[in-house]
Amino acid sequence: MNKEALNFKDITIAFGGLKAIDSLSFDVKEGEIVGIIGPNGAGKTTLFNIISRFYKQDTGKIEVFSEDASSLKPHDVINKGIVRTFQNVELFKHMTVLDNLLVGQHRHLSYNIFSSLIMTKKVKKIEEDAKKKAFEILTILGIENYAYYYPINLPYGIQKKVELARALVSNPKILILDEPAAGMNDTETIDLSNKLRELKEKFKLTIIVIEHHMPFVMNICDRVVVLNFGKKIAEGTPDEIKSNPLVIEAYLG
Amino acid sequence: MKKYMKQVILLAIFIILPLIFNFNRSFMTLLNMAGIYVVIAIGFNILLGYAGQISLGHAAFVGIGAYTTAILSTKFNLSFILIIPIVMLISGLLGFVLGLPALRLQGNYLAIATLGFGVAFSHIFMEWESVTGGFSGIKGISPPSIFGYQLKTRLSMYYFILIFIIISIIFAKNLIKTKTGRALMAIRDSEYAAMSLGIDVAKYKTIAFLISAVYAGVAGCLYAFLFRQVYPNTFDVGMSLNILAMIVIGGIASIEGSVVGALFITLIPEFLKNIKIQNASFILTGLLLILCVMYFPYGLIDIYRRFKMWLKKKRIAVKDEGVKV
Amino acid sequence: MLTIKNLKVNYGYVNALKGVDIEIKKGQIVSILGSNGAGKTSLLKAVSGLVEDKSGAILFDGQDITNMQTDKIVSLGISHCPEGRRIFPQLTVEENLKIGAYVLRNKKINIQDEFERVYNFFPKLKERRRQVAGTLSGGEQQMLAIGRALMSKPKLLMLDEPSLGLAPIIVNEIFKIIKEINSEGVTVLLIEQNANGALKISDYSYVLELGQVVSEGDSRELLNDEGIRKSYLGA
Amino acid sequence: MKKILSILLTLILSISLLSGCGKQTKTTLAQGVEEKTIKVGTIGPTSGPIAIVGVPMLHGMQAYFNMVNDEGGINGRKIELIAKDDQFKPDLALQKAEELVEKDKVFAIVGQLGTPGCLGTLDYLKEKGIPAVYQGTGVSAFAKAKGNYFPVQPNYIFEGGLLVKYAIDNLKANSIAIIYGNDDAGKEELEGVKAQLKKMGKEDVLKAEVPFNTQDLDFSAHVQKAAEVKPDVTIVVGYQKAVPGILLEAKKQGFKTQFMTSYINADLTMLTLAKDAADGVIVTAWVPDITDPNNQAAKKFIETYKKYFPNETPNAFAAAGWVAAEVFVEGLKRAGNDLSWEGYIKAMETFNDWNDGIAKGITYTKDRRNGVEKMYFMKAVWDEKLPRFEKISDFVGLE
Amino acid sequence: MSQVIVSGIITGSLYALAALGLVLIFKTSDVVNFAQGEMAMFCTFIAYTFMTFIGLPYYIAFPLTIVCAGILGVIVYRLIIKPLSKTNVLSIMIATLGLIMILNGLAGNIFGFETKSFPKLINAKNINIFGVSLEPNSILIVLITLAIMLSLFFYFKTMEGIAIRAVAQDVDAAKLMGISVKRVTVTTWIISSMLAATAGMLIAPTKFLDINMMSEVHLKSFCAAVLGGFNTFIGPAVGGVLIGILENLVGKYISLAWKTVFAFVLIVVMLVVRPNGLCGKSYRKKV
Repeated sequence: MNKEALNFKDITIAFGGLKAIDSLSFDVKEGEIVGIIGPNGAGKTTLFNIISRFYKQDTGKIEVFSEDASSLKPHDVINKGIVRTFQNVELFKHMTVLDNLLVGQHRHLSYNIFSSLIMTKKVKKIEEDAKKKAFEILTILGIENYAYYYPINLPYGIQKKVELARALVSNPKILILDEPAAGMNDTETIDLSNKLRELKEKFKLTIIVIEHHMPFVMNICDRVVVLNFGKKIAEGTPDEIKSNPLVIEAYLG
Repeated sequence: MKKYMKQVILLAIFIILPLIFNFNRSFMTLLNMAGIYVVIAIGFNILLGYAGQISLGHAAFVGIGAYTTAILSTKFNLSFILIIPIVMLISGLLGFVLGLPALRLQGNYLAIATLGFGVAFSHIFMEWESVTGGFSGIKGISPPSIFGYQLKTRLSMYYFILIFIIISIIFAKNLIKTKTGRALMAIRDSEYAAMSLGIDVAKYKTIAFLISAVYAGVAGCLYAFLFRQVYPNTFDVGMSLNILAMIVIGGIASIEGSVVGALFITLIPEFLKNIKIQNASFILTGLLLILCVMYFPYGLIDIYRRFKMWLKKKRIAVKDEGVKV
Repeated sequence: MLTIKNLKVNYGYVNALKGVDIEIKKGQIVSILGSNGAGKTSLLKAVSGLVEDKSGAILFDGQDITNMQTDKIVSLGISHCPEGRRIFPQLTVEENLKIGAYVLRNKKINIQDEFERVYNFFPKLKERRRQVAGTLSGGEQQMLAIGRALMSKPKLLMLDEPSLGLAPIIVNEIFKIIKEINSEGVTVLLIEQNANGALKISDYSYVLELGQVVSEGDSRELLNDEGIRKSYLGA
Repeated sequence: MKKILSILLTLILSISLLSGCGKQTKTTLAQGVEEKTIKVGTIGPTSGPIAIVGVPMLHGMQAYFNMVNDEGGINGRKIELIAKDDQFKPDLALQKAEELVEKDKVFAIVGQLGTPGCLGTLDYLKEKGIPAVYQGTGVSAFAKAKGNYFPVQPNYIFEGGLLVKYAIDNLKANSIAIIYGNDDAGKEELEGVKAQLKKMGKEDVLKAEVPFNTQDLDFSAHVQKAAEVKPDVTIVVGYQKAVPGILLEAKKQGFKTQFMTSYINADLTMLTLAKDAADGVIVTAWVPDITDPNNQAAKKFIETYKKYFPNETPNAFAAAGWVAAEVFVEGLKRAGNDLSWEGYIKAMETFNDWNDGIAKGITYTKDRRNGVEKMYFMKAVWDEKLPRFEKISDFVGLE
Repeated sequence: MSQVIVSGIITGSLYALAALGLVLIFKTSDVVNFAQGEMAMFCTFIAYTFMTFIGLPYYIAFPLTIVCAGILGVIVYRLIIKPLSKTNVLSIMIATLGLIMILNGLAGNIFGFETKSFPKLINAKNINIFGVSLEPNSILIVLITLAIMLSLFFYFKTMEGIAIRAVAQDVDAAKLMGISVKRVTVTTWIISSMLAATAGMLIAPTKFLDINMMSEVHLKSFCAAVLGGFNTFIGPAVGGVLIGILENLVGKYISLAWKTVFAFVLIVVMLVVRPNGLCGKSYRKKV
């Protein structure tokens, strides 16, 4: 329980002279759900993009399960067990929900391109298994009916769930969620937080989540990190955060 | 076996077609050309339709395939069994090279880079006389022979090309159903999401260029075997644009669409030629191109899809009850 | 001011609205609540003419605008601030605001006054007026979107999820400004996911579910309604 | 399933074997010759960009055949011209040739236009043995083809030699530059120039070889390169627009030299485009000046062309089409009623310094297929009111 | 050296001139109008017809042709662009490929296939500056190109100009501003068609008038726009001049036969170094 899953050491990144993240350090323990909150432009999504290696930090280091992950390529991040969702839902629009989930299993499908061209028995078997697994996850999230739909025809809430399913299907250890509750009403949000807890237990996940919806954050997070102008201004349990005057001034109002 | 009944029937039709109608030689030539374009179009659709990478220099790969074949056949007297793998290798290599700028460029910028590649190659075919024979090209390519039987007639070439088309279709279909194809589509739809799911974008973009280049190269090889001569101005920007038009008209991101588009563009001037107005086939082809994108924005293959939809309409209507919007 | 009668909207073979009646009186703030996919956005799009496949009647100041083109509707005094802000990312802040006053271009109105009014509401925008809008933070973009909608001197301002994805402190500020705008005489139609906030500032509310109005009433009453609390306020 | 496949396979094999065995049965009259008509085919780009050349040439042919038909035809047979469009593509040209020969069953291919197309059909037409009269290209390959091939246009290698010979013998040039298009014409002209210089032992006279791309727009670098060697004579070879472009650029840069150019540009177009910059340019010609009022053959061409195509101005391409038809018809006349392919070819081989048409001095024997072998030189004169060419030499050959 | 550089600048400004209309359409609708060159050619033929067959003087034929170009723009918009406005960008681009065939074919049928000479704007003697020979007409072309660029730049700061840019960025949001998207789009087509006509009439005297006069210019103008940056008006000028000079320098000092290959290889290399063109701003997608 106390093992470190993620460790940020003194991360700084600047865009055109403006520091989006300024010497940020914090860690996430295995099995925790950590919330990251802060006003818009505080650098939350930038932080996620650094974890995903879309951006490279100027200084500092990221450790994943105590291994240095600062020099990974974006597509190698998932091999460390880290997978994410996106603020504005980045589904593969012209692929069915099922295919989206099969892409999620990309790195697990161990056959080469030549055997897939002639569709060997092995390839067929692997594909079948992958499909089965995709349906399992879809069923857990209660969206198995949409397997053959194109995301573009689905309501936003379902799209968000599909994206979550696509992340889960890759067997992650660390799940990074960027505003999973955006566009949901309070009741739906509560459902989501319950579901996430359940998933966390089931798949033994560590979760980092950005969210503005305070009830959600308070409900689900073990710990909360508050960012403002790229700096960490507070860290602690939800209750501590709620009453922290700095946080109230900068964020909660 | 029942699963593939439709395909088998279709195949049988294509096998018997020239036998029943006993097409004359010139029409067979046209059919064979169309067949070669089918192979190119399938490969190009993998690149543009599935991987979302545009290329306006695709004729260069066809040219490379054709010239490689011509040189290997006339100067080294190799048989087609040896030539085809070499062509695949060389065109694949070139596809890899062209794929490199694609790692940094998108949209129009990629279009212009590939266009530049195409223009550069048509100049090379023309200028590098010692190898390509300059404007007079290379003649005297020997026809492919199987067990001593030379495929000299148009009909035998028809079946030869048909075999390649079948292989092309099967490979392409398998590709898009599996890991590699899905990775390509994922990159097309969202590079960031693809990356975060462990897809090496650079690798797969390169693969897309490589595969489509191999398709084009093999088609070029067939071209050289069909006409048994190659000339530089065949493989120009016009051909590249033609290939693009084929898949847009046939149907983007559809293997069947590639086939339909290639046949349509190659054969349509044949049906327009009886109109006795000057320039008529040129103008009407242009007009048809516009009408096609206007009324079949998803390609001609959409007619078939819509027909299928119409048949299944009831089922879909039932299915949609479940969708909340 | 705005009367919607039996409005139906279809997207392809999906019915987004299945016959909705809504009435907005001059000077009110009316909020429309509902979960994802209830048809709220479709309602606004139908009013501003962005969807074509619709039936029923939409009357604005007694005039039938059901089948009018969007640009005509906007010039009548309906301003729609769309979901997801939809500012023009490559225009500067000032250009974004200027284009907001597009319908006033042929009238003898000094748009400088409008600029001042918007800058009064959102002083931050004045600071950033030369900046390209795409570089603004989410909260600033939302302010810009509202400011842009105000530039056309609207009689009716329609806001689609102005609080989406914003920090609580900014959400509060935005709600406050909406109230202020309303007090200057602009009628407001507000669509919100954040039912709590919306009910607090609005006079009258409708609740949409699966394309139909399932309940309506005075906002304060709805705030205390047990059913509403359960399904929308998470209590 | 296996059974069906094997049946199909045997079917395919047997039929494809059979199809190779069909042989043409021999008659005295070749295909395409009927009692009242003779079918003739032509291939050329009549749509798309190169239609600029293809359409006038086709009309030139059409005008001649119309005239012949209106006068009652040849031995009572009217000529029916079937034109196919190859869009300047060798593969399509071949396909059209197959169509003409095997489907439309024409008697001969006349006036096929375009180097790529003519090269693309060479093997096929040779194999078939169908008479091919006049190739719209000066590439030397057709002069070497012999048999059923009857080129008319002087070939570029020959012309290159002639140009340089004139430059050295008549213009006393001690230094020569050549600016050539990197296409068939340009490259063969260069070859001819070099070969002739070698023969004369004056290889060092050629000081600069400057290639240009046919699509080039800006010739400043080309002209500078040529100007650097200060040549007495500069030979410019290229199609249509490039040559006036180069002349204009030379005038702008003040490059003084005696320009010479190919018969490709022996046309008023060059003068109207380059205006005074073209003044004094020496051109070769094989078609006697069509603007010369004393030239009866040319006058007839212009009148006839205007009769059938009143909205067009007859140009050099139209004249080429006319010549193609003229030479073909002369062969028909000579063949009389022996209208088999062999008969026609034999009749064509009786051409001996034939001078009756616009083109002069055509001789065909069993192994002499050079087409026109004599040309003359003209000087361009720029005159606002009457731009013209003046003849400055008689017909001369290389020997 | 200086002569080829100056020549390159003049040729480059022709590319830039031809590219301006291309960029305008691209900026407003993400469409590359492949038929831009053919529209220029067609309009130039109209001008030629006015002058030779009707006998109008140049200074009347020129504005009259601009009007006709405007009409051509409306026709192209009504018949092709508007019906396709709901489909994707690629379809519209393919349609403009079709338009090339139609315009080129019609031009041949209507105006004939001969090459014609087209009068210059001014017919003054060449002037010689520091050993570089210049045609006054060429200088005028450079100036006109600059003037058009500047006026487009300022036009885009006006209310109507901002409206065009707004439509380019977000069609629905633009509608909500009260902008009539149809009117704005047709306006851009009219302007770009007029720009095409201007380019055609200025290019024709140097490059002669026939149905193929624009094919090479158009290809190079496309390259110029991409090289300089498709999203700016200064881009095509920079790109055009660069290509013009580059080709001449490579031709003079390296190889004339291989200069096109060199030029394209260099373009590709430059693009790889600066993927959004030399003057283009990179626009990072937010995730």
